[in-house]
Amino acid sequence: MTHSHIAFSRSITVQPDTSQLYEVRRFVESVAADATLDSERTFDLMVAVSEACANAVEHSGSPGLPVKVKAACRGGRLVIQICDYGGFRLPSTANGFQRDHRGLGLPLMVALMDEVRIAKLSGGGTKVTLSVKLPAPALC
Amino acid sequence: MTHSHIAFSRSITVQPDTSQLYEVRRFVESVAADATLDSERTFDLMVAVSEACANAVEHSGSPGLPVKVKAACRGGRLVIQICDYGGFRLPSTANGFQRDHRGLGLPLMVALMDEVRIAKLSGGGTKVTLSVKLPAPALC
Amino acid sequence: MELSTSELAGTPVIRIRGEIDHGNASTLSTAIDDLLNTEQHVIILDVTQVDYMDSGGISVLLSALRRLRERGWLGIINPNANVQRLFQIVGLALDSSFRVFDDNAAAEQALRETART
Amino acid sequence: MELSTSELAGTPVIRIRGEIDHGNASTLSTAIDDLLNTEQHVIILDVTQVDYMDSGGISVLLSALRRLRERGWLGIINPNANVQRLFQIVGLALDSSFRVFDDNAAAEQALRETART
Ligand SMILES: Nc1ncnc2c1ncn2[C@@H]1O[C@H](COP(=O)(O)OP(=O)(O)O)[C@@H](O)[C@H]1O
Ligand SMILES: Nc1ncnc2c1ncn2[C@@H]1O[C@H](COP(=O)(O)OP(=O)(O)O)[C@@H](O)[C@H]1O
Repeated sequence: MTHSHIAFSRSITVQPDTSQLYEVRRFVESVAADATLDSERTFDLMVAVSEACANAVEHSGSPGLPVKVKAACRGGRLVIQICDYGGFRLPSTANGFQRDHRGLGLPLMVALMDEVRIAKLSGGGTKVTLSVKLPAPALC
Repeated sequence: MTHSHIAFSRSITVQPDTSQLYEVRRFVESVAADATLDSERTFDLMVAVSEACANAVEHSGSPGLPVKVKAACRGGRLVIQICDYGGFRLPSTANGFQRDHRGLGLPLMVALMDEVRIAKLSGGGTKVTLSVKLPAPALC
Repeated sequence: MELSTSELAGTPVIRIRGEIDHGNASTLSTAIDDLLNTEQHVIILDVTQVDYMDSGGISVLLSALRRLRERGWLGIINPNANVQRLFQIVGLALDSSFRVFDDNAAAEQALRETART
Repeated sequence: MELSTSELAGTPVIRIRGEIDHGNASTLSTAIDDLLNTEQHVIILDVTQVDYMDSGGISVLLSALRRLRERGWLGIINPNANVQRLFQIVGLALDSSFRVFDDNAAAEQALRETART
Protein backbone atom coordinates (compact mmCIF):
# COMPACT_ATOMS: atom_id res chain seq x y z
CA MET A 1 0.00 0.00 0.00
CA THR A 2 1.30 3.43 -0.86
CA HIS A 3 0.36 6.53 1.08
CA SER A 4 -0.93 9.65 -0.51
CA HIS A 5 1.73 12.34 -0.36
CA ILE A 6 0.74 15.87 0.36
CA ALA A 7 4.10 17.26 1.39
CA PHE A 8 3.96 21.03 1.56
CA SER A 9 5.77 24.00 2.94
CA ARG A 10 4.10 27.28 3.88
CA SER A 11 5.22 30.28 5.90
CA ILE A 12 4.17 33.60 7.35
CA THR A 13 6.12 36.47 8.83
CA VAL A 14 4.57 38.58 11.57
CA GLN A 15 5.49 41.74 13.42
CA PRO A 16 6.99 41.15 16.88
CA ASP A 17 3.83 41.95 18.82
CA THR A 18 1.71 39.57 20.88
CA SER A 19 -1.39 40.92 19.12
CA GLN A 20 -0.15 38.88 16.14
CA LEU A 21 -0.51 35.56 17.96
CA TYR A 22 -4.16 35.31 16.97
CA GLU A 23 -3.11 35.56 13.33
CA VAL A 24 -0.37 32.96 13.80
CA ARG A 25 -2.92 30.53 15.22
CA ARG A 26 -5.14 30.93 12.16
CA PHE A 27 -2.11 29.96 10.08
CA VAL A 28 -1.46 26.93 12.30
CA GLU A 29 -5.13 25.93 12.10
CA SER A 30 -5.07 26.05 8.35
CA VAL A 31 -1.81 24.12 8.08
CA ALA A 32 -3.06 21.53 10.57
CA ALA A 33 -6.19 21.06 8.47
CA ASP A 34 -4.06 20.50 5.37
CA ALA A 35 -2.11 17.87 7.31
CA THR A 36 -5.40 16.30 8.53
CA LEU A 37 -4.57 16.71 12.24
CA ASP A 38 -7.50 16.13 14.56
CA SER A 39 -8.83 18.96 16.73
CA GLU A 40 -6.91 17.82 19.79
CA ARG A 41 -3.50 17.83 18.10
CA THR A 42 -4.42 21.06 16.33
CA PHE A 43 -5.04 22.67 19.71
CA ASP A 44 -1.72 21.32 21.05
CA LEU A 45 0.12 22.72 18.06
CA MET A 46 -1.61 26.12 18.35
CA VAL A 47 -0.55 26.34 21.99
CA ALA A 48 3.05 25.26 21.34
CA VAL A 49 3.47 27.65 18.39
CA SER A 50 1.88 30.51 20.35
CA GLU A 51 4.26 29.89 23.25
CA ALA A 52 7.26 29.89 20.96
CA CYS A 53 6.11 33.08 19.20
CA ALA A 54 5.29 34.78 22.53
CA ASN A 55 8.82 33.98 23.69
CA ALA A 56 10.30 35.35 20.48
CA VAL A 57 8.33 38.56 20.99
CA GLU A 58 8.74 38.94 24.74
CA HIS A 59 12.26 37.71 25.36
CA SER A 60 14.43 37.84 22.27
CA GLY A 61 15.07 41.55 22.66
CA SER A 62 14.82 42.31 18.96
CA PRO A 63 12.24 45.09 18.80
CA GLY A 64 11.04 45.69 15.27
CA LEU A 65 12.50 42.52 13.82
CA PRO A 66 9.81 40.17 12.50
CA VAL A 67 9.17 36.61 13.63
CA LYS A 68 9.10 33.94 10.92
CA VAL A 69 6.86 30.90 11.15
CA LYS A 70 7.39 28.11 8.63
CA ALA A 71 5.35 24.92 8.40
CA ALA A 72 6.31 21.80 6.52
CA CYS A 73 4.65 18.45 6.21
CA ARG A 74 7.24 15.74 5.65
CA GLY A 75 8.39 12.35 6.85
CA GLY A 76 5.08 11.61 8.55
CA ARG A 77 5.33 14.75 10.62
CA LEU A 78 4.02 18.25 10.65
CA VAL A 79 6.98 20.45 11.54
CA ILE A 80 6.72 24.13 12.46
CA GLN A 81 9.74 26.39 12.81
CA ILE A 82 9.68 29.69 14.64
CA CYS A 83 12.66 32.00 14.13
CA ASP A 84 13.53 35.26 15.80
CA TYR A 85 16.59 37.43 15.34
CA GLY A 86 17.35 38.43 18.92
CA GLY A 87 19.35 36.51 21.49
CA PHE A 88 18.38 33.73 23.84
CA ARG A 89 18.69 35.07 27.38
CA LEU A 90 17.36 34.26 30.83
CA PRO A 91 15.39 36.88 32.75
CA SER A 92 17.35 38.94 35.28
CA THR A 93 16.64 38.08 38.88
CA ALA A 94 16.60 41.76 39.78
CA ASN A 95 12.82 41.91 39.48
CA GLY A 96 12.45 38.19 39.22
CA PHE A 97 10.56 37.50 42.37
CA GLN A 98 7.57 39.57 41.39
CA ARG A 99 6.95 37.36 38.39
CA ASP A 100 3.62 35.64 38.75
CA HIS A 101 4.06 32.99 36.17
CA ARG A 102 6.44 30.12 36.39
CA GLY A 103 8.21 29.77 33.07
CA LEU A 104 5.55 27.49 31.68
CA GLY A 105 6.24 28.07 28.01
CA LEU A 106 9.14 25.72 27.33
CA PRO A 107 7.88 22.81 29.48
CA LEU A 108 4.42 23.18 27.95
CA MET A 109 5.83 23.00 24.41
CA VAL A 110 7.69 19.82 25.35
CA ALA A 111 4.66 18.31 27.09
CA LEU A 112 2.45 18.91 24.05
CA MET A 113 4.76 18.09 21.15
CA ASP A 114 6.42 14.89 19.99
CA GLU A 115 9.67 16.79 19.61
CA VAL A 116 10.97 20.27 20.39
CA ARG A 117 14.28 21.51 19.10
CA ILE A 118 15.86 24.81 20.02
CA ALA A 119 18.90 25.97 18.13
CA LYS A 120 20.90 29.18 18.05
CA LEU A 121 20.99 30.85 14.67
CA SER A 122 24.51 31.73 13.58
CA GLY A 123 23.71 35.42 13.15
CA GLY A 124 22.06 35.58 16.58
CA GLY A 125 18.48 34.61 17.19
CA THR A 126 16.67 31.44 18.12
CA LYS A 127 15.07 28.76 15.97
CA VAL A 128 12.44 26.64 17.68
CA THR A 129 11.32 23.57 15.76
CA LEU A 130 8.12 21.88 16.92
CA SER A 131 6.96 18.61 15.50
CA VAL A 132 3.95 16.35 15.79
CA LYS A 133 3.60 12.91 14.30
CA LEU A 134 0.79 12.57 11.81
CA PRO A 135 -1.75 9.81 12.32
CA ALA A 136 -1.01 6.70 10.26
CA PRO A 137 -1.35 6.30 7.35
CA ALA A 138 0.93 9.28 7.20
CA LEU A 139 -0.11 11.76 4.59
CA CYS A 140 3.33 13.13 3.90
CA MET B 1 43.66 20.22 3.96
CA THR B 2 41.95 17.27 5.58
CA HIS B 3 40.86 17.23 9.18
CA SER B 4 41.77 14.50 11.58
CA HIS B 5 38.72 12.41 12.36
CA ILE B 6 38.21 11.14 15.86
CA ALA B 7 34.54 10.24 15.69
CA PHE B 8 33.59 8.20 18.73
CA SER B 9 30.62 7.06 20.74
CA ARG B 10 30.70 6.33 24.48
CA SER B 11 27.99 5.85 27.07
CA ILE B 12 27.27 5.33 30.74
CA THR B 13 24.18 4.28 32.63
CA VAL B 14 23.58 5.58 36.13
CA GLN B 15 21.08 4.94 38.89
CA PRO B 16 18.30 7.55 39.13
CA ASP B 17 19.79 9.42 42.06
CA THR B 18 21.18 12.94 42.12
CA SER B 19 24.25 11.62 43.95
CA GLN B 20 25.21 10.18 40.53
CA LEU B 21 25.51 13.61 38.91
CA TYR B 22 29.11 13.94 40.07
CA GLU B 23 29.93 10.72 38.23
CA VAL B 24 28.11 11.87 35.11
CA ARG B 25 30.18 15.04 35.06
CA ARG B 26 33.41 13.05 35.18
CA PHE B 27 32.15 11.19 32.11
CA VAL B 28 31.35 14.49 30.37
CA GLU B 29 34.74 15.89 31.30
CA SER B 30 36.50 12.91 29.80
CA VAL B 31 34.42 12.96 26.63
CA ALA B 32 34.94 16.71 26.27
CA ALA B 33 38.69 16.20 26.56
CA ASP B 34 38.56 13.57 23.80
CA ALA B 35 36.71 16.07 21.63
CA THR B 36 39.26 18.80 22.52
CA LEU B 37 36.67 21.19 23.97
CA ASP B 38 38.14 24.10 25.91
CA SER B 39 37.44 24.47 29.62
CA GLU B 40 34.66 26.99 29.08
CA ARG B 41 32.64 24.78 26.72
CA THR B 42 33.40 21.77 28.93
CA PHE B 43 31.86 23.62 31.88
CA ASP B 44 28.79 24.56 29.78
CA LEU B 45 28.34 20.95 28.74
CA MET B 46 28.75 19.67 32.30
CA VAL B 47 26.04 22.06 33.47
CA ALA B 48 23.65 21.23 30.63
CA VAL B 49 24.09 17.47 31.05
CA SER B 50 23.71 17.75 34.83
CA GLU B 51 20.48 19.71 34.40
CA ALA B 52 19.09 17.14 31.99
CA CYS B 53 20.04 14.25 34.28
CA ALA B 54 18.68 16.04 37.36
CA ASN B 55 15.36 16.47 35.52
CA ALA B 56 15.33 12.81 34.53
CA VAL B 57 15.88 11.85 38.17
CA GLU B 58 13.62 14.42 39.82
CA HIS B 59 10.71 14.69 37.41
CA SER B 60 10.35 11.67 35.17
CA GLY B 61 8.65 9.65 37.87
CA SER B 62 10.46 6.43 37.07
CA PRO B 63 11.95 5.38 40.41
CA GLY B 64 14.49 2.64 39.99
CA LEU B 65 14.83 2.95 36.24
CA PRO B 66 18.34 4.01 35.19
CA VAL B 67 19.27 7.10 33.23
CA LYS B 68 21.34 6.58 30.08
CA VAL B 69 23.92 9.10 28.92
CA LYS B 70 25.42 8.65 25.47
CA ALA B 71 28.08 10.84 23.90
CA ALA B 72 29.03 10.95 20.24
CA CYS B 73 31.45 13.10 18.34
CA ARG B 74 30.28 13.56 14.76
CA GLY B 75 29.62 16.15 12.11
CA GLY B 76 31.75 18.76 13.82
CA ARG B 77 29.71 18.47 16.98
CA LEU B 78 29.86 16.80 20.34
CA VAL B 79 26.38 15.43 20.97
CA ILE B 80 25.19 14.07 24.31
CA GLN B 81 21.91 12.23 24.72
CA ILE B 82 20.19 11.74 28.07
CA CYS B 83 17.35 9.23 28.19
CA ASP B 84 14.94 8.40 30.97
CA TYR B 85 12.04 5.99 30.96
CA GLY B 86 9.41 7.97 32.84
CA GLY B 87 7.00 10.52 31.44
CA PHE B 88 7.39 14.19 30.74
CA ARG B 89 5.07 16.08 33.07
CA LEU B 90 4.72 19.55 34.51
CA PRO B 91 4.73 20.04 38.28
CA SER B 92 1.33 20.29 39.96
CA THR B 93 0.40 23.75 41.12
CA ALA B 94 -0.97 22.32 44.35
CA ASN B 95 2.30 22.97 46.15
CA GLY B 96 3.69 25.07 43.36
CA PHE B 97 3.91 28.37 45.10
CA GLN B 98 6.31 27.17 47.73
CA ARG B 99 8.87 26.33 45.06
CA ASP B 100 11.93 28.46 45.51
CA HIS B 101 13.51 27.93 42.19
CA ARG B 102 12.18 29.15 38.92
CA GLY B 103 12.43 26.32 36.42
CA LEU B 104 15.94 27.27 35.38
CA GLY B 105 17.00 23.90 33.99
CA LEU B 106 15.54 23.97 30.48
CA PRO B 107 16.31 27.64 29.74
CA LEU B 108 19.83 27.18 31.07
CA MET B 109 20.43 24.18 28.80
CA VAL B 110 19.28 26.24 25.83
CA ALA B 111 21.35 29.26 26.84
CA LEU B 112 24.50 27.15 27.14
CA MET B 113 24.20 24.78 24.18
CA ASP B 114 24.23 25.32 20.44
CA GLU B 115 21.21 23.06 20.15
CA VAL B 116 18.82 21.30 22.54
CA ARG B 117 16.36 18.71 21.35
CA ILE B 118 13.74 17.08 23.52
CA ALA B 119 11.79 14.15 22.15
CA LYS B 120 9.32 11.71 23.62
CA LEU B 121 10.45 8.10 23.47
CA SER B 122 7.82 5.83 22.01
CA GLY B 123 7.71 3.56 25.06
CA GLY B 124 7.37 6.55 27.40
CA GLY B 125 10.33 8.55 28.64
CA THR B 126 12.21 11.57 27.45
CA LYS B 127 15.29 11.88 25.26
CA VAL B 128 17.23 15.12 25.62
CA THR B 129 19.91 15.73 22.99
CA LEU B 130 22.45 18.43 23.72
CA SER B 131 24.97 19.55 21.18
CA VAL B 132 27.94 21.88 21.02
CA LYS B 133 29.86 22.82 17.92
CA LEU B 134 33.49 21.83 18.00
CA PRO B 135 36.08 24.50 17.34
CA ALA B 136 37.32 24.57 13.75
CA PRO B 137 39.11 22.64 12.38
CA ALA B 138 36.49 20.16 13.51
CA LEU B 139 37.96 16.99 14.84
CA CYS B 140 35.05 14.76 13.95
CA MET C 1 -11.53 38.23 23.92
CA GLU C 2 -14.66 39.72 25.47
CA LEU C 3 -15.44 39.90 29.18
CA SER C 4 -18.76 40.41 30.95
CA THR C 5 -19.39 40.32 34.68
CA SER C 6 -22.40 39.05 36.58
CA GLU C 7 -23.20 37.27 39.84
CA LEU C 8 -24.06 33.76 40.95
CA ALA C 9 -25.38 33.33 44.51
CA GLY C 10 -23.67 36.60 45.46
CA THR C 11 -20.32 35.61 43.95
CA PRO C 12 -18.84 37.48 40.99
CA VAL C 13 -18.70 35.62 37.69
CA ILE C 14 -16.62 36.75 34.73
CA ARG C 15 -17.85 35.33 31.42
CA ILE C 16 -15.04 35.11 28.92
CA ARG C 17 -15.53 34.74 25.19
CA GLY C 18 -12.87 34.05 22.61
CA GLU C 19 -9.18 33.20 22.91
CA ILE C 20 -6.97 33.93 25.92
CA ASP C 21 -3.30 34.33 25.02
CA HIS C 22 -0.14 36.31 25.81
CA GLY C 23 -1.57 39.23 23.84
CA ASN C 24 -4.71 39.82 25.89
CA ALA C 25 -4.16 38.04 29.23
CA SER C 26 -3.43 41.33 30.97
CA THR C 27 -7.01 42.48 30.28
CA LEU C 28 -8.35 39.42 32.07
CA SER C 29 -5.79 39.87 34.81
CA THR C 30 -6.96 43.44 35.47
CA ALA C 31 -10.61 42.34 35.66
CA ILE C 32 -9.75 39.59 38.15
CA ASP C 33 -7.53 41.88 40.24
CA ASP C 34 -10.40 44.35 40.61
CA LEU C 35 -12.50 41.58 42.14
CA LEU C 36 -9.66 40.27 44.31
CA ASN C 37 -9.21 43.71 45.80
CA THR C 38 -12.82 43.60 47.05
CA GLU C 39 -11.75 40.71 49.31
CA GLN C 40 -13.97 38.17 47.58
CA HIS C 41 -13.45 34.65 48.87
CA VAL C 42 -14.44 33.03 45.62
CA ILE C 43 -14.27 34.15 42.00
CA ILE C 44 -15.87 32.25 39.14
CA LEU C 45 -14.82 32.31 35.49
CA ASP C 46 -17.31 31.03 32.98
CA VAL C 47 -15.21 29.78 30.06
CA THR C 48 -18.03 28.14 28.10
CA GLN C 49 -17.17 30.31 25.13
CA VAL C 50 -13.40 30.15 25.44
CA ASP C 51 -12.08 28.29 22.39
CA TYR C 52 -8.42 28.64 23.20
CA MET C 53 -6.11 29.25 26.14
CA ASP C 54 -2.33 28.98 26.59
CA SER C 55 0.16 29.80 29.34
CA GLY C 56 -0.80 33.46 28.92
CA GLY C 57 -4.18 32.52 30.42
CA ILE C 58 -2.81 29.88 32.76
CA SER C 59 -0.48 32.46 34.35
CA VAL C 60 -3.46 34.68 35.14
CA LEU C 61 -5.30 31.74 36.73
CA LEU C 62 -2.19 30.89 38.78
CA SER C 63 -1.89 34.45 40.10
CA ALA C 64 -5.55 34.55 41.03
CA LEU C 65 -5.27 31.16 42.68
CA ARG C 66 -2.29 32.24 44.72
CA ARG C 67 -4.24 35.15 46.16
CA LEU C 68 -7.50 33.19 46.66
CA ARG C 69 -5.96 30.06 48.10
CA GLU C 70 -5.99 31.17 51.74
CA ARG C 71 -9.43 32.71 51.71
CA GLY C 72 -11.41 30.54 49.30
CA TRP C 73 -11.15 29.11 45.82
CA LEU C 74 -11.21 29.81 42.10
CA GLY C 75 -14.09 28.30 40.14
CA ILE C 76 -14.19 27.55 36.42
CA ILE C 77 -17.42 26.81 34.60
CA ASN C 78 -17.56 24.56 31.55
CA PRO C 79 -14.10 24.47 29.96
CA ASN C 80 -14.06 22.71 26.61
CA ALA C 81 -12.21 19.40 26.27
CA ASN C 82 -8.96 21.01 25.10
CA VAL C 83 -8.89 23.62 27.84
CA GLN C 84 -9.66 20.95 30.42
CA ARG C 85 -6.78 18.88 29.07
CA LEU C 86 -4.52 21.93 29.39
CA PHE C 87 -5.55 22.26 33.06
CA GLN C 88 -4.48 18.67 33.54
CA ILE C 89 -1.15 19.12 31.77
CA VAL C 90 -0.15 22.19 33.77
CA GLY C 91 -1.11 20.48 37.02
CA LEU C 92 -4.08 22.71 37.89
CA ALA C 93 -6.57 19.84 37.80
CA LEU C 94 -5.09 18.32 40.99
CA ASP C 95 -5.26 21.59 42.90
CA SER C 96 -8.06 21.55 45.49
CA SER C 97 -8.41 25.34 45.39
CA PHE C 98 -9.07 25.19 41.65
CA ARG C 99 -12.58 23.86 41.06
CA VAL C 100 -14.06 23.00 37.71
CA PHE C 101 -17.86 22.76 37.20
CA ASP C 102 -19.91 21.43 34.33
CA ASP C 103 -22.47 24.22 34.53
CA ASN C 104 -23.92 27.12 36.51
CA ALA C 105 -26.05 24.83 38.66
CA ALA C 106 -23.06 22.82 39.86
CA ALA C 107 -21.10 26.00 40.63
CA GLU C 108 -24.08 27.46 42.48
CA GLN C 109 -24.39 24.39 44.65
CA ALA C 110 -20.70 24.54 45.57
CA LEU C 111 -21.07 28.22 46.45
CA ARG C 112 -23.99 27.44 48.77
CA GLU C 113 -21.94 24.73 50.45
CA THR C 114 -19.01 27.12 50.91
CA ALA C 115 -21.34 29.78 52.37
CA ARG C 116 -22.68 27.25 54.89
CA THR C 117 -19.24 26.38 56.29
CA MET D 1 31.09 19.57 48.77
CA GLU D 2 32.54 20.74 52.08
CA LEU D 3 31.35 23.72 54.12
CA SER D 4 33.12 25.67 56.84
CA THR D 5 31.87 28.76 58.61
CA SER D 6 33.80 31.76 59.88
CA GLU D 7 33.34 35.52 60.22
CA LEU D 8 34.46 38.63 58.40
CA ALA D 9 33.93 41.98 60.16
CA GLY D 10 31.19 40.36 62.25
CA THR D 11 29.39 38.89 59.23
CA PRO D 12 29.10 35.13 58.75
CA VAL D 13 31.07 33.63 55.89
CA ILE D 14 30.48 30.13 54.54
CA ARG D 15 33.50 28.73 52.69
CA ILE D 16 32.42 26.16 50.13
CA ARG D 17 34.73 23.64 48.56
CA GLY D 18 33.95 21.32 45.64
CA GLU D 19 30.96 21.08 43.32
CA ILE D 20 27.46 22.40 44.06
CA ASP D 21 24.75 20.52 42.21
CA HIS D 22 21.20 19.12 42.53
CA GLY D 23 22.56 16.31 44.66
CA ASN D 24 24.04 18.39 47.48
CA ALA D 25 22.43 21.83 47.21
CA SER D 26 20.11 21.07 50.12
CA THR D 27 23.12 20.83 52.47
CA LEU D 28 24.18 24.33 51.49
CA SER D 29 20.60 25.51 51.73
CA THR D 30 20.31 24.27 55.31
CA ALA D 31 23.54 26.00 56.31
CA ILE D 32 22.35 29.30 54.80
CA ASP D 33 18.88 28.99 56.35
CA ASP D 34 20.45 28.62 59.78
CA LEU D 35 22.18 31.96 59.30
CA LEU D 36 19.11 33.63 57.81
CA ASN D 37 17.10 32.66 60.85
CA THR D 38 19.52 34.65 63.02
CA GLU D 39 18.30 37.78 61.21
CA GLN D 40 21.68 38.51 59.63
CA HIS D 41 21.54 41.43 57.18
CA VAL D 42 24.39 40.10 55.09
CA ILE D 43 25.69 36.62 54.36
CA ILE D 44 28.92 35.92 52.51
CA LEU D 45 29.79 32.81 50.54
CA ASP D 46 33.43 32.26 49.74
CA VAL D 47 33.44 30.17 46.56
CA THR D 48 37.17 30.36 45.86
CA GLN D 49 37.32 26.58 45.90
CA VAL D 50 34.06 25.91 44.06
CA ASP D 51 34.93 24.29 40.74
CA TYR D 52 31.40 23.74 39.55
CA MET D 53 27.88 25.04 40.11
CA ASP D 54 24.60 24.55 38.26
CA SER D 55 20.96 25.54 38.82
CA GLY D 56 20.99 23.35 41.93
CA GLY D 57 23.33 25.93 43.48
CA ILE D 58 21.76 28.92 41.73
CA SER D 59 18.36 28.03 43.24
CA VAL D 60 19.88 28.15 46.72
CA LEU D 61 21.42 31.56 46.00
CA LEU D 62 18.07 32.81 44.68
CA SER D 63 16.21 31.69 47.81
CA ALA D 64 18.80 33.32 50.06
CA LEU D 65 18.67 36.49 47.98
CA ARG D 66 14.90 36.64 48.20
CA ARG D 67 15.06 36.59 51.98
CA LEU D 68 18.05 38.97 52.25
CA ARG D 69 16.89 41.51 49.70
CA GLU D 70 14.84 43.67 52.06
CA ARG D 71 17.33 43.67 54.89
CA GLY D 72 20.73 43.58 53.21
CA TRP D 73 22.58 41.65 50.54
CA LEU D 74 24.25 38.39 49.58
CA GLY D 75 28.00 38.51 49.01
CA ILE D 76 30.09 36.11 46.96
CA ILE D 77 33.86 35.98 47.21
CA ASN D 78 36.05 34.97 44.30
CA PRO D 79 33.96 32.88 41.88
CA ASN D 80 36.03 31.29 39.12
CA ALA D 81 35.52 32.47 35.54
CA ASN D 82 32.96 29.77 34.72
CA VAL D 83 30.89 30.35 37.84
CA GLN D 84 30.97 34.08 37.20
CA ARG D 85 29.77 33.50 33.65
CA LEU D 86 26.93 31.37 35.04
CA PHE D 87 25.92 34.28 37.32
CA GLN D 88 25.74 36.45 34.22
CA ILE D 89 23.70 33.96 32.23
CA VAL D 90 21.07 33.44 34.92
CA GLY D 91 20.76 37.19 35.40
CA LEU D 92 22.23 37.36 38.91
CA ALA D 93 25.11 39.61 37.88
CA LEU D 94 22.74 42.55 37.29
CA ASP D 95 21.08 42.19 40.68
CA SER D 96 22.17 44.96 43.07
CA SER D 97 21.50 42.77 46.14
CA PHE D 98 23.91 40.16 44.79
CA ARG D 99 27.48 41.40 45.23
CA VAL D 100 30.57 39.69 43.91
CA PHE D 101 34.03 40.45 45.37
CA ASP D 102 37.49 39.56 44.15
CA ASP D 103 38.77 38.77 47.63
CA ASN D 104 38.26 39.00 51.38
CA ALA D 105 39.60 42.55 51.54
CA ALA D 106 37.05 43.85 49.02
CA ALA D 107 34.22 42.09 50.85
CA GLU D 108 35.40 43.46 54.16
CA GLN D 109 35.42 46.99 52.85
CA ALA D 110 31.87 46.64 51.55
CA LEU D 111 30.79 45.28 54.93
CA ARG D 112 32.27 48.28 56.70
CA GLU D 113 30.47 50.63 54.32
CA THR D 114 27.19 48.82 54.92
CA ALA D 115 27.71 49.01 58.70
CA ARG D 116 28.27 52.77 58.43
CA THR D 117 24.94 53.46 56.66
N1 LIG E 1 13.04 33.14 21.71
C1 LIG E 1 13.64 33.47 22.86
N2 LIG E 1 14.57 34.46 22.90
C2 LIG E 1 15.18 34.80 24.05
N3 LIG E 1 14.96 34.20 25.25
C3 LIG E 1 14.04 33.22 25.29
C4 LIG E 1 13.34 32.80 24.12
N4 LIG E 1 12.51 31.79 24.48
C5 LIG E 1 12.68 31.60 25.81
N5 LIG E 1 13.59 32.46 26.31
C6 LIG E 1 14.06 32.53 27.72
O1 LIG E 1 13.67 31.32 28.38
C7 LIG E 1 12.87 31.61 29.52
C8 LIG E 1 11.85 30.52 29.74
O2 LIG E 1 10.86 30.55 28.72
P1 LIG E 1 9.41 30.00 29.02
O3 LIG E 1 9.53 28.63 29.58
O4 LIG E 1 8.59 30.12 27.79
O5 LIG E 1 8.86 30.90 30.20
P2 LIG E 1 8.33 32.41 30.26
O6 LIG E 1 8.15 32.90 28.87
O7 LIG E 1 7.06 32.29 31.01
O8 LIG E 1 9.40 33.14 31.04
C9 LIG E 1 12.28 32.98 29.24
O9 LIG E 1 11.95 33.67 30.43
C10 LIG E 1 13.41 33.66 28.47
O10 LIG E 1 14.34 34.20 29.38
N1 LIG F 1 13.05 14.32 32.01
C1 LIG F 1 11.90 14.85 32.44
N2 LIG F 1 10.86 14.06 32.77
C2 LIG F 1 9.70 14.58 33.20
N3 LIG F 1 9.47 15.91 33.34
C3 LIG F 1 10.46 16.75 33.04
C4 LIG F 1 11.72 16.28 32.58
N4 LIG F 1 12.50 17.37 32.36
C5 LIG F 1 11.77 18.46 32.69
N5 LIG F 1 10.53 18.10 33.11
C6 LIG F 1 9.45 19.03 33.51
O1 LIG F 1 9.76 20.34 33.05
C7 LIG F 1 9.81 21.26 34.14
C8 LIG F 1 10.84 22.33 33.89
O2 LIG F 1 12.14 21.78 33.97
P1 LIG F 1 13.36 22.72 34.37
O3 LIG F 1 13.34 23.92 33.48
O4 LIG F 1 14.59 21.91 34.35
O5 LIG F 1 13.02 23.24 35.82
P2 LIG F 1 13.01 22.56 37.25
O6 LIG F 1 13.69 21.23 37.14
O7 LIG F 1 13.74 23.55 38.08
O8 LIG F 1 11.55 22.46 37.63
C9 LIG F 1 10.07 20.40 35.36
O9 LIG F 1 9.59 21.01 36.54
C10 LIG F 1 9.32 19.13 35.02
O10 LIG F 1 7.96 19.26 35.35
